Amino acid sequence: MSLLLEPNTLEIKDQKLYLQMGLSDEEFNKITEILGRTPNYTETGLFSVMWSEHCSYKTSKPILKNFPTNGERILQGPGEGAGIVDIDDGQAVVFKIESHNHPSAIEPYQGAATGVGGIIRDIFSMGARPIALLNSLRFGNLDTPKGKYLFEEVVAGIGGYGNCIGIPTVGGEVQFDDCYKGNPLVNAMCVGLINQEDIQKGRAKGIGNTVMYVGASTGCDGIHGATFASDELTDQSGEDRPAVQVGDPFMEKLLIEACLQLIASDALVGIQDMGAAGLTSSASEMASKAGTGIELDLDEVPQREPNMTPYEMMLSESQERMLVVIKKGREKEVIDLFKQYDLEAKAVGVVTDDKQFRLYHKGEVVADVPVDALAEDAPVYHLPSKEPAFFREMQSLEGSLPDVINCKETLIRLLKQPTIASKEWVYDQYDYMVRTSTVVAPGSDAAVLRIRGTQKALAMTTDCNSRYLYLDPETGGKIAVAEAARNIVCSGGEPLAITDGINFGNPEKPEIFWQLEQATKGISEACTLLDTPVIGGNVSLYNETNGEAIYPTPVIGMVGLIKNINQVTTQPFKTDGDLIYVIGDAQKEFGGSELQHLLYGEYEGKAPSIDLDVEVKRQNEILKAIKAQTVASAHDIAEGGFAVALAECLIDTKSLGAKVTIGKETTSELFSETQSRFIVSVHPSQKEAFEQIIQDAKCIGEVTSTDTMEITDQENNMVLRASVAELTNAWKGAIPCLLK
Amino acid sequence: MYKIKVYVTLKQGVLDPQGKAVEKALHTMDYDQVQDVRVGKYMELIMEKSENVGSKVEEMCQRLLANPVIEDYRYEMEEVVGQ
Amino acid sequence: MYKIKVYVTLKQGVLDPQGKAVEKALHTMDYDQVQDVRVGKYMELIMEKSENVGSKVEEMCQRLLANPVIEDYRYEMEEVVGQ
Amino acid sequence: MKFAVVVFPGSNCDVDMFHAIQDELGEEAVFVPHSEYDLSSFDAILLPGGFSYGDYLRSGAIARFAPIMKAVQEAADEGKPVLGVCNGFQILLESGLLPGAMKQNRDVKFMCRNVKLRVENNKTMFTNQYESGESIVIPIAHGDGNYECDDTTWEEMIKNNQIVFRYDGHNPNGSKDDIAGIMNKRGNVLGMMPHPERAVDSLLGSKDGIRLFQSILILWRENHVVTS
Ligand SMILES: Nc1ncnc2c1ncn2[C@@H]1O[C@H](COP(=O)(O)OP(=O)(O)O)[C@@H](O)[C@H]1O
Ligand SMILES: [Mg+2]
Repeated sequence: MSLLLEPNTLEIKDQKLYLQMGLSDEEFNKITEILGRTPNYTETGLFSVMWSEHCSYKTSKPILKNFPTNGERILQGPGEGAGIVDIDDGQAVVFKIESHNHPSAIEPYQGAATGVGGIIRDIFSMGARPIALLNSLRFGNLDTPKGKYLFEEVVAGIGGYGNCIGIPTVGGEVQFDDCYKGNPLVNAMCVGLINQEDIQKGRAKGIGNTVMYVGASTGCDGIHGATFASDELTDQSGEDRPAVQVGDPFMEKLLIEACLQLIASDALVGIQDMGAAGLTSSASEMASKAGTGIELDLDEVPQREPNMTPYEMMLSESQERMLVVIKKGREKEVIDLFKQYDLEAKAVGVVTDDKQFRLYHKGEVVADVPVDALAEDAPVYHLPSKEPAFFREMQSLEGSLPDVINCKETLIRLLKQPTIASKEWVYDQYDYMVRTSTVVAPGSDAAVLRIRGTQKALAMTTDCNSRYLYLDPETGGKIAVAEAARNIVCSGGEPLAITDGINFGNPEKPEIFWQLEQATKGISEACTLLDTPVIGGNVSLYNETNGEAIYPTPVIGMVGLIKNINQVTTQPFKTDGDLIYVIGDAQKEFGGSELQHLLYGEYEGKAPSIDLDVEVKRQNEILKAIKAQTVASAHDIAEGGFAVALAECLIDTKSLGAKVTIGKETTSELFSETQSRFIVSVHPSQKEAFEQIIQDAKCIGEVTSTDTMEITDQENNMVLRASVAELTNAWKGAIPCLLK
Repeated sequence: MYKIKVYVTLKQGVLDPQGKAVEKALHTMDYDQVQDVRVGKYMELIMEKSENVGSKVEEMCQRLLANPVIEDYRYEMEEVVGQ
Repeated sequence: MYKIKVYVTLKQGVLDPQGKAVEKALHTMDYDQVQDVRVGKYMELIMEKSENVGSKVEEMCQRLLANPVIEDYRYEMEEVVGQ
Repeated sequence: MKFAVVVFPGSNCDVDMFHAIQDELGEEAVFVPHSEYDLSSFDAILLPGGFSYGDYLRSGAIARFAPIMKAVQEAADEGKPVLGVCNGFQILLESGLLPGAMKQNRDVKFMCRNVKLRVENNKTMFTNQYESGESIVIPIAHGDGNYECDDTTWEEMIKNNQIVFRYDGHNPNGSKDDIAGIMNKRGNVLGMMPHPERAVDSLLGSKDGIRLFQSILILWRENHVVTS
């Protein structure tokens, strides 16, 4: 592409070329008004990416502002690269989740890999050492070659990046439903550790300071990625070639080490990664937040291809790049520092006092716009919202009891459902042990990492059951947060805060916008009651294929603090003779359940209800019981209900079994997905102490050495009897078998 | 029987970290004459003789052997005497 | 300027896991005519014109581009007009 | 005893190796960058796992040309213990310090899990604290662990007792003769795919790896006391 081909201002205006870049007529007019003239091609490009939903949150802002974001431990809420939470002793944990859905739909390996690379940069740009990765994935059912291909390649891409860079991938979740067939979801989360004194913020402060570019050179890849992420996928999306980038984890590994070393030096003033909208967003946001301006000389930008235009350079989303502002006169030091890692640092601009974003190319000014206009003044839309008729209809349905004929066969079939089945096939491909701090590996409720040199550990998880949100977004939103917290609590952690990955359809449809409102309302309420503020997140809208939206999928990433490593608890039963307790009663709740899907092939009715006060009380009690060292194992009851959860407690134990008695209504007792329930095992010596703390825990049986799961009813009739081996085979064999 | 040789290379403009790493390594080994390296894949397939081999190969390249989003491919077919 | 095309393949008799995986995938996609797949590397090098290009390339293959313990290599050189 | 932990660009188990030596073995460990030329002040050389140079082209292929590798060769020639784990093993193969080569895993997937190993030769400077035939649990985490060599090399290794570890029971990656770790003829260079440095603390599951480092230390102490 050469400059000569670039349209002039007149053409942009008259032929409405801005529409192709994703700007509306009104937005274009507003830009013209701000500038007092028609923008040129490069400037139009700058606005189009900065005003895209991905960068500006123009439609989701009014909703996100309702999230609770403050708390005693919160050091940094939403608005920076990532949020930060105090974990005592001058230390803090930094985490964030980010989506890479659209790129992954088109080039699953690289799409997923670069998603991981991007979120890691968000973490170390805050000054933190990345210590763990998690992910949250959604695919269509594994019944087509394309579906299998997407799943296999996404997993390989996540592993490929994380393994190479040497950050353990310690947890995540995968759900399969056909609404994700054409639009898989790939959300990656990164957790970092920092000393509070080292916290960095992306600020271009100090007039006259030098702006430096570090890392990989800029190519024509990923141009308009942010705009692309803010649009629906169509069958033609494969042609959007430039929106796909290739990642280089090796380069990023060097970049992390070099940047963390730079952060320790007082030459650094500000640092930010070049994520979505690359050079444009990092430079303009850093200036806007600092109340300064920035001038860049684009001839100095390292370029991978000859004759790149300013438009291409500014919109490129080439990976593994960072922008840093350093004290004037310290350039040489920084260049030498990066050279040690075989990386180039290049001075590309200066901080100015006029709050303008000014770009030079071949000696000419090619763009000159107010920084705030780019970073702050994007229009905010209050979109219309409408409750869908579908919701009323679902709410009006009387929940009925599914017809289960053979309990054992039903359980085996449930264990084989890919959403329930073991994800060992997935995490076997992730190096979850590197850095030798993973105390609880994938496979239990939450992953746990020790913090070297302390008694502390961090528990972390990602969760969301979007079927509940499909039926009832508010309730489903609450459940997503509550479930994440349950996983943390079952591992012995105190939930600290969440990051959210909001994945929805096209918000311009009032019914979708309504889902967004309801879901975030539910999340806010749960976060308030569970005292887990939102410290950051990501919004991915327009997740639709040929007009069909995905289920609303607000993924919750949660981190908890374990003050004493002795309190780490896991889900498998430990010892023959331990007592098995269940906390919470099963109700006849099957809306959105695995059983409903298994038997009827669809989800309908009401989502399971949730009483957040009960939830909070139970979680507090369990944590108390764990801290009092009365609990041998703990596991929450989730998809598939009690029977599945009990099976999960037996798998990977050393030949243990269980013998329990359940209530009258066997189908509900075994398979209902009633919320706020747990299975806990307790050594007989701790019986009294435990029951003192959790008074409504019901002892239903004990752990045996028989290698079988036996469930009887009140009259001592056998309801279900299965060997742990057959349960294990069904559960572990399912995904490999589906991929054959 | 056919022997098919498939060559898969990254599209122009797509980052080739592998090629860059090899190039750098060759430079440190003092092969300064090397100006550019691109790394791709080379595959050999043996296929039974059948009518539409050409279109099958084309299809396999599109669907599996290459990812047309970031890769180019080309192939050569030659008839060989079966063992 | 020279353009060198280097082909690296696993030695005859050395089992090729990647080839086997591709073969299996093609079979599940119903390309039953495929009888064998071998996967190797294809590299393109651009080199400045110099006297002993041939022996340099030979050396580079031996030392870095292929691992002679399990791999074979061959290459083609062609003179191209520099940009 | 002073251990060098060699760091190549892209090494990522260097820190784990360091902690295993310093915190669990209680000896001195020092990071030595790939650009150094001298290892003479060290008593043992450790090449850690990771993805040196991104594992581009072939794992270990580029690292082999790093300046430090001459010093590693010298250390090996002097008879010092040289241990390569995972990527370190791959580098030792590529550089010819150990025979054979590595291919992609049989299933062409990266795999991370605990595996059972059988100690085939406990009369080495790396395994004298294990029983012969003992089964131990050590994690693996690799994509290219499918060991390959020609039959002559293999017969030679068997004759010289160079096969130190085999996978016990299930062979995860398809390696020839279930080989998980081999040493040179002289017995002072060991390469293994499993990560002993990840199995030194019961908090993380297994402690079976610590005895490998203890073996090196104990033998060194014996010789050291005798010679000095
Ligand atoms: N994509 C993934 N990556 C890593 N680990 C995963 C992934 N999916 C599931 N897991 C792990 O498998 C275990 C079970 O996951 P899940 O069924 O989602 O549990 P829960 O219902 O308790 O949240 C967890 O330890 C989880 O971290
Ligand atoms: Mg759970």
